[in-house]
Amino acid sequence: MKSAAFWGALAAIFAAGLALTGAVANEYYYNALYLILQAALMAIAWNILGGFTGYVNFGSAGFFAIGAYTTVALNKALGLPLPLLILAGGAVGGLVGLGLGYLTLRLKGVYFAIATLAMAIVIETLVINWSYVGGAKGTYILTPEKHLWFDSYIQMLFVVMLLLTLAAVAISRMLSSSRIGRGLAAIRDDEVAAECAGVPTLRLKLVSTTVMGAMMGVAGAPFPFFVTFVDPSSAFNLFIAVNAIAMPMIGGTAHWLGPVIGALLVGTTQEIVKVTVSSEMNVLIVGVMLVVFITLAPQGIVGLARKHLRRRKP
Amino acid sequence: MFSADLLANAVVAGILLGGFYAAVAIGLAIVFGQLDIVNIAHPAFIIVGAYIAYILNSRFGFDPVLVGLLAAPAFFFVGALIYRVYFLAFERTGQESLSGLAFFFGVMFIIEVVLILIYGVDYRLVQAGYIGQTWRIGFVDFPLRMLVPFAVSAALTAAIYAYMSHTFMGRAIQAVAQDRLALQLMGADPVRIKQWAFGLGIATAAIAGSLLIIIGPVEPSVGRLYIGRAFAIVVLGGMGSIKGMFIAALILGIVESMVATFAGPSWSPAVAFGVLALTLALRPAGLFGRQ
Amino acid sequence: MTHSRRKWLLISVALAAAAALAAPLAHAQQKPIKIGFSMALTGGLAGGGKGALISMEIWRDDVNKKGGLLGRPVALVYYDDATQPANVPGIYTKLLEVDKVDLVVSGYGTNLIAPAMPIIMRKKLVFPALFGLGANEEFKYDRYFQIMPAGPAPKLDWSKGFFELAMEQNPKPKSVAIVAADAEFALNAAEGARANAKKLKLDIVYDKTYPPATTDFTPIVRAIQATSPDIVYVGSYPPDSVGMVKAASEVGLKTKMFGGGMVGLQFAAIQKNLGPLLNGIVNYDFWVPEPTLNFPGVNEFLAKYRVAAKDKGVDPFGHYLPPYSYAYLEVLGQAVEATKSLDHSKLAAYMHKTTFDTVVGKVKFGKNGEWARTRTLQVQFRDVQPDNLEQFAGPGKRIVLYPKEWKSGNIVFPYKQ
Amino acid sequence: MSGELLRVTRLSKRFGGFVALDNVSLSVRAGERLGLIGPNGSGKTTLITCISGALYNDVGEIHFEGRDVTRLLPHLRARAGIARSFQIPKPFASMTVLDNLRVPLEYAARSRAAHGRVLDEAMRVLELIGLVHRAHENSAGLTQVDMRKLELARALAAKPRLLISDEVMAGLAPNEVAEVLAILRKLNNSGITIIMIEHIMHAVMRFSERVICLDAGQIICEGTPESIVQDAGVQRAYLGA
Repeated sequence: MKSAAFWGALAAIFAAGLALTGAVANEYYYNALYLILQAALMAIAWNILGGFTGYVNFGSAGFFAIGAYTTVALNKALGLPLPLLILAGGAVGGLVGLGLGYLTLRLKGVYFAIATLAMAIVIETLVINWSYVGGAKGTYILTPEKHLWFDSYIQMLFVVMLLLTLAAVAISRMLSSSRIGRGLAAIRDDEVAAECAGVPTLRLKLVSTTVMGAMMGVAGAPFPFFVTFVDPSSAFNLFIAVNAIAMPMIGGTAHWLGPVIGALLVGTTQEIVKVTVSSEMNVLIVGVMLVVFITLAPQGIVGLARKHLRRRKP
Repeated sequence: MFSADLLANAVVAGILLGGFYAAVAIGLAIVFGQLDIVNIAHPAFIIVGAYIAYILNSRFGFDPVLVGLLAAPAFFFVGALIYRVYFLAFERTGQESLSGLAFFFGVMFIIEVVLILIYGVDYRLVQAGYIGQTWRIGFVDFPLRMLVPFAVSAALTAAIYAYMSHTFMGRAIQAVAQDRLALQLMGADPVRIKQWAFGLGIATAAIAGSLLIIIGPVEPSVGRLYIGRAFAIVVLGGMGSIKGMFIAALILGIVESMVATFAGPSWSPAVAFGVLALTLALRPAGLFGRQ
Repeated sequence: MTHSRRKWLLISVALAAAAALAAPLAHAQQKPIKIGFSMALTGGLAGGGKGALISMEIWRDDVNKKGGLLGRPVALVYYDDATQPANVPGIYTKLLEVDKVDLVVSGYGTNLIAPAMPIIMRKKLVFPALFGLGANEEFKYDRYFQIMPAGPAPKLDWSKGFFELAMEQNPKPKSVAIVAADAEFALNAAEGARANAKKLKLDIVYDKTYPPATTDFTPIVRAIQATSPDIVYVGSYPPDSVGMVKAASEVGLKTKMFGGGMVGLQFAAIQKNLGPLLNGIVNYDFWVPEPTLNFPGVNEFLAKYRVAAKDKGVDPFGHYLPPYSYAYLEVLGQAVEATKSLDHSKLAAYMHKTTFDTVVGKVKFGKNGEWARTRTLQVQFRDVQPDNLEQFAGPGKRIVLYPKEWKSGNIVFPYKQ
Repeated sequence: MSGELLRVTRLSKRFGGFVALDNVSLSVRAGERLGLIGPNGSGKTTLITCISGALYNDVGEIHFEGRDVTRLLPHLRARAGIARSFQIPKPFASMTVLDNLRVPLEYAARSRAAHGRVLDEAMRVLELIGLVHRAHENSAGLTQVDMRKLELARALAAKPRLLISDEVMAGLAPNEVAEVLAILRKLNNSGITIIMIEHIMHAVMRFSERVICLDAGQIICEGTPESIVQDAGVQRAYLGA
C-alpha cells in the first residue's frame, strides 16, 4: 500500500468513526465496537513480538491487566484524566515489557513462551495481594460524568480506542516495512544468522517487547472505565491472551495487516455469536478457527490473499 | 507456629503433592522435553481423563485408577493421531514453533468447550473406598486421597523410566531427542518413533486425570491451572529427563506445601513461579543441558 | 462504507433472531412486558445461573398462566454473560437500547451485578438483584433491591449468626482461625468474620488467604491446627470447600466449630459426595427443607423446579438459590400489579415501603436495598449417610440453628469428626 | 596491506566434558587465503563460530585489526568486518533473496554502505554470485545449491574484511565449484581476507596460500598446501592410518 493511500485510509476510518457517533445513538454498538477494537489493539501488539520477531507471548493478559490496574491505581490516587492514564498505562506496560525482554530474551522459543506465562501468573498474584487496587475482591470505577461533546461516555471511549488502534496500526506498519522490521524478521527467521549479519538482536528484541508491552498497557488502560468493575479474573482473563494469539494467526502474522484483519473477522464473529448463540460457542469458534487456519492456512488470510494474487498474475 | 511435627507433615504433604504433580508432568516430559513439541493442551487431556474416570465411576462404580489404566490405550491412539496431524501440518513444513504452539492452544480450548457443552461447568467428583481415610505413622499423616495418587504416579514414573532406558523403543525415543545419527544407525523412522512417544505422553494423561479427580473436584477449565506448573516442572527437571522431572515435581510440591504451612498459602504460586523464572533467567543452559 | 454496513446488517439480523428465541411466549397481538437480564449460563457461575434461569422461567409461566402483568404477557430477554464482568455493560446497554426491555433484573453474583450498576443508575431503573454481597455499598443506589437475605450490613451479617452461636456455648470459645479464598466473596466473608471476631474480643490466631488454584488443603488445615483455634471460620468456593472438608477430616482437625462461609456445601451433588464428612459442620445457607421454612408456595415451586431441572445438569432439588430467583421476580411483578404501572420511580417507592409475600417468605427491604433484617441461616449438618442423594431432599439433615425465629433444632457442640 | 588482520591466541572451548578447542593459536595476514581442514568434529566450525562471536571461548583471546574482540557481541564483530557463511544454510526464510541481502547491508555494512543505494548494492552482490535471476524469489524455495550461494552472497553483503566461508561448495557440481572459487579469488583480489573451510580437498589446496589442519580441537599442522599433503599427522587424521 502506498504511503499516501495508507494515511488517507486511516484518516477516513477515523472520520467515519466520528461520523458514526453523530449518526447513531444506540450505545450497544459502541460497546461491541469497543471490544472489537480492544481485541484488535491487543492482536497488533502481540504480533509485533509474536509475528514480526517470532517470540510467542502467552502472557498478553498480564500486560493488559497492567494497563488496567495502572488506571485503577492512578485514578484512585491522583484522579488523572483519561489521556494521562492511557499514557501511564503504556509507560508501565512498556517498562514491564522491557524488563521481560531483559529477563527472558536469553531464552529462546518455547522457554520464552513459558516464561511469559509464568510472568503473567506472578503479576496476577501480586495484584491479588495488593489491596489498594481492590485485591482479589476487585474494585469499582465510576465513569466520569464528562464526556466532551459526545452523547455518552461509551461513545467517547469508542473514539479513543479507535484512535489508539489506528495509531497502533501505523506504528506496526512503520515497524514492519522499515529497516528495524527487516531486522526483526531476520531474528524471527534465524537469530544466529541475524547476529552474523550485524543485527543487534538484543536491542531489537528489547524494542519489540517494549513496544508490545506499551501497546498492551494502552489497550488495558481505558478498560476500567468500560467495565466499571475490575477484578483480577476479568483483567487477567485467559481469553484475552487467546484472542491476542488467535487473531494474528488467523489473519496472518507476517504482515502488519494480518492481526487487523484477524481481529475484525474474529472479533465481529464473537460479538455476533455472543448475542445469538452462546458464549461457549464463542470460545469454541475461536478455538476451531485457530486450529483450522494454522493447520490448513498457516500464513493466515493475508497469506491466502497473497497466494491468490500471485496466481492471478501471469 | 513452627514445630517439628508441622515441618514433618508439611514435607510429607509436599512429597505426596509433588508425586501427583509428577503424574501431571510426565507426559509433558516426554512430549515437550524429548520431542520438543509444546503440547500446551496436555492438561486439557488430563481433564478428559478425569471426566472419563468420573463417568465410569458414577455410572458403574469403577475405581478411578482402574479407569485411568483402561483408558490409557485409547488415549495412546488419540495421541498418535494428533501427532500425525501435527507432523503433516507443522513439523514437515518446519513451522512447528509458532504455529504448533497456537495449534495446541486451540486444541486446548476446543477440548475445554466441548466438555462444557456436554457436562456443564459443575464440579465433578468420584467416590472410592480409600478417599477420606488416613494412615497415621507417629505424628505424620498420610491421607490416602493423596497417598494413592502419589503411589500410582511413582509407579508410573518408574515404569516410564524403565521403558525409556531398557527397551529398544524407549532408547529410540531418547535418540530422537538427542542424537539423530544414532537414530539413523538404529535404522528407525523418526516420525514413527515420535508418533509412538506422543501417544505414550497422551496415554499418561488418562492416568493423571484419574488421579486429579481422586484428589479433588474437577470442572472443564481447571486444567489451565496446571499448565504453568507442569511446564515449570519439566523445565526445572532438565527437559526430558524422567528422573529430573520427578525430583523437580517433588521440589515444587514441597515448596508449595511449606509456603502454605509457614508463610501463607496465597504466596505459593508466586513463589513456585518465581523459582521457575529465576532459574530460567539465571542458568538456562545448566538446566536444559542439550541445545 | 459497505463493509461496516454489511456488518450492521448482520448484527441486526442476529438481534432479531435473538429476540425471537428469547420470547417464545410473546403473543402476537399483545405487546409483552419484557424483563431483561444477563445470566451466567456458562463459565464459573453457570451451575447457579442455569438453575436461576429455570426458576425465572417457571415464574414467567406461572404469571402468564394467570394472565400476565397489567393484562400483558411477560417475556424474559436474556443473554449469557459467561461469568465475565466485561460482558455485562454491553448486555445491559443492548437490552435497553436494542431490545427496549421494560424492566431489568440483575444476573447472578456480585461480580456480575456491579458492572451493570452504572448503566442502570444512569437510566434510573429499578434493579432487583440476585445474590450480590454488598454490591450496592459503593454505589448507594436507592433503586437497588437485593433478594439475598444477607441483611442490612451484608458483610457483617453473613457471619454474625456463626459467631453468636459460638459465644452461646460452654465453654465460651476464646480463639478463632479465619481462612479464605483469594476471591471476591470469600474475602468479603472473611472481612465480616474478622470484624465480628474483634467485636466479640476473640483472639484471631490464624488469618490467611489461599489462591483459588490450590490442589491440596492439608498443609493449610495443619497450619490452622497448629494454632489450636477454638473455632474455625472458612470462606471458600465449591472446589476448595470440598478440599477443605476432606483435609479437615484427614488431618483430624480438632476444633469446636467449623464452617461458616463455605460455598458449595449447599449443592446436592457435593453434599452427596462428602456424605458423613459434613456432619457437625455449621455453615451458612438461605433455604433448607426444614419445617420452619415451609413458606406458602415454596413446595409447589420446588416440585415444578425438580421436573424442569431434570437432566439439565443443575442442582436437582433447587434449595438455596432457585427459590430466591423466583422471588425476586415475584417482588417485581407484585410491584407492577400494585402500582399498575411500569414507572420506575413509582415502582421503587412501592418496593421500599411494602412487605412482600413470596415463596421465600415475607420480604421487606431496608434503605440500602438489602433485607431490612438478616435471614442468613446457620445450618448444621446432622446424621448424614454416605452416598445418598435423596436424603437431602427432606428435613433432618440440615438443622437450622440461627436466626432464632427459624430455628429447627439445637446445635451439637463441639464439632467432632 | 600485509599486516596482521586476525590473531587467535591460545583459544579453548569446552562443551560439558567435551573439549572442542584446545589451546588453538593462529594468525591471519590481511589479504591472505587460508584453508582450514580437518575431519568431522575436529573443531573447525567451533573455531570460526568463536571468531564470529556466536559462541564465546572459555580461554584465550581474539584480536581483529589489532583490537581485542574476545568479548565483543557478534553483531559488532560483523560491523567490524567479520562475516561468515553457514555450513547448513540459514536463509531468512520469510524474505526474498534480495531482502536477505538487505539485512547485512543495512546493519553490518551500514557505516560503510552508501545510503539510499542498498538495493543497487544488493543487486551487485547477486550479480557477482550469479543469483540475479532469483532476486525476487522467496529464499525458502531455493535449491540447495542456490541456498549455498545465498549464504556466500549474504556474507559478502556485510562488506567484510574477513570472510569465513564454511563449506559453501558442498554438493556443488565441479563446474560450480570452479565458479565459486573464481568468485572467492576475485574477492580476495579486491582485498578481502578469506578463511575457507572445505571438505573438497582439491578446491582447498588450489585456493589456499596456507592451510591449517585441526584434529580433536588442536592444530596438528600448518603450512603450504604442498607440505600439508605430505604431513603424516594429516594423513593419520584423515585416513585413520
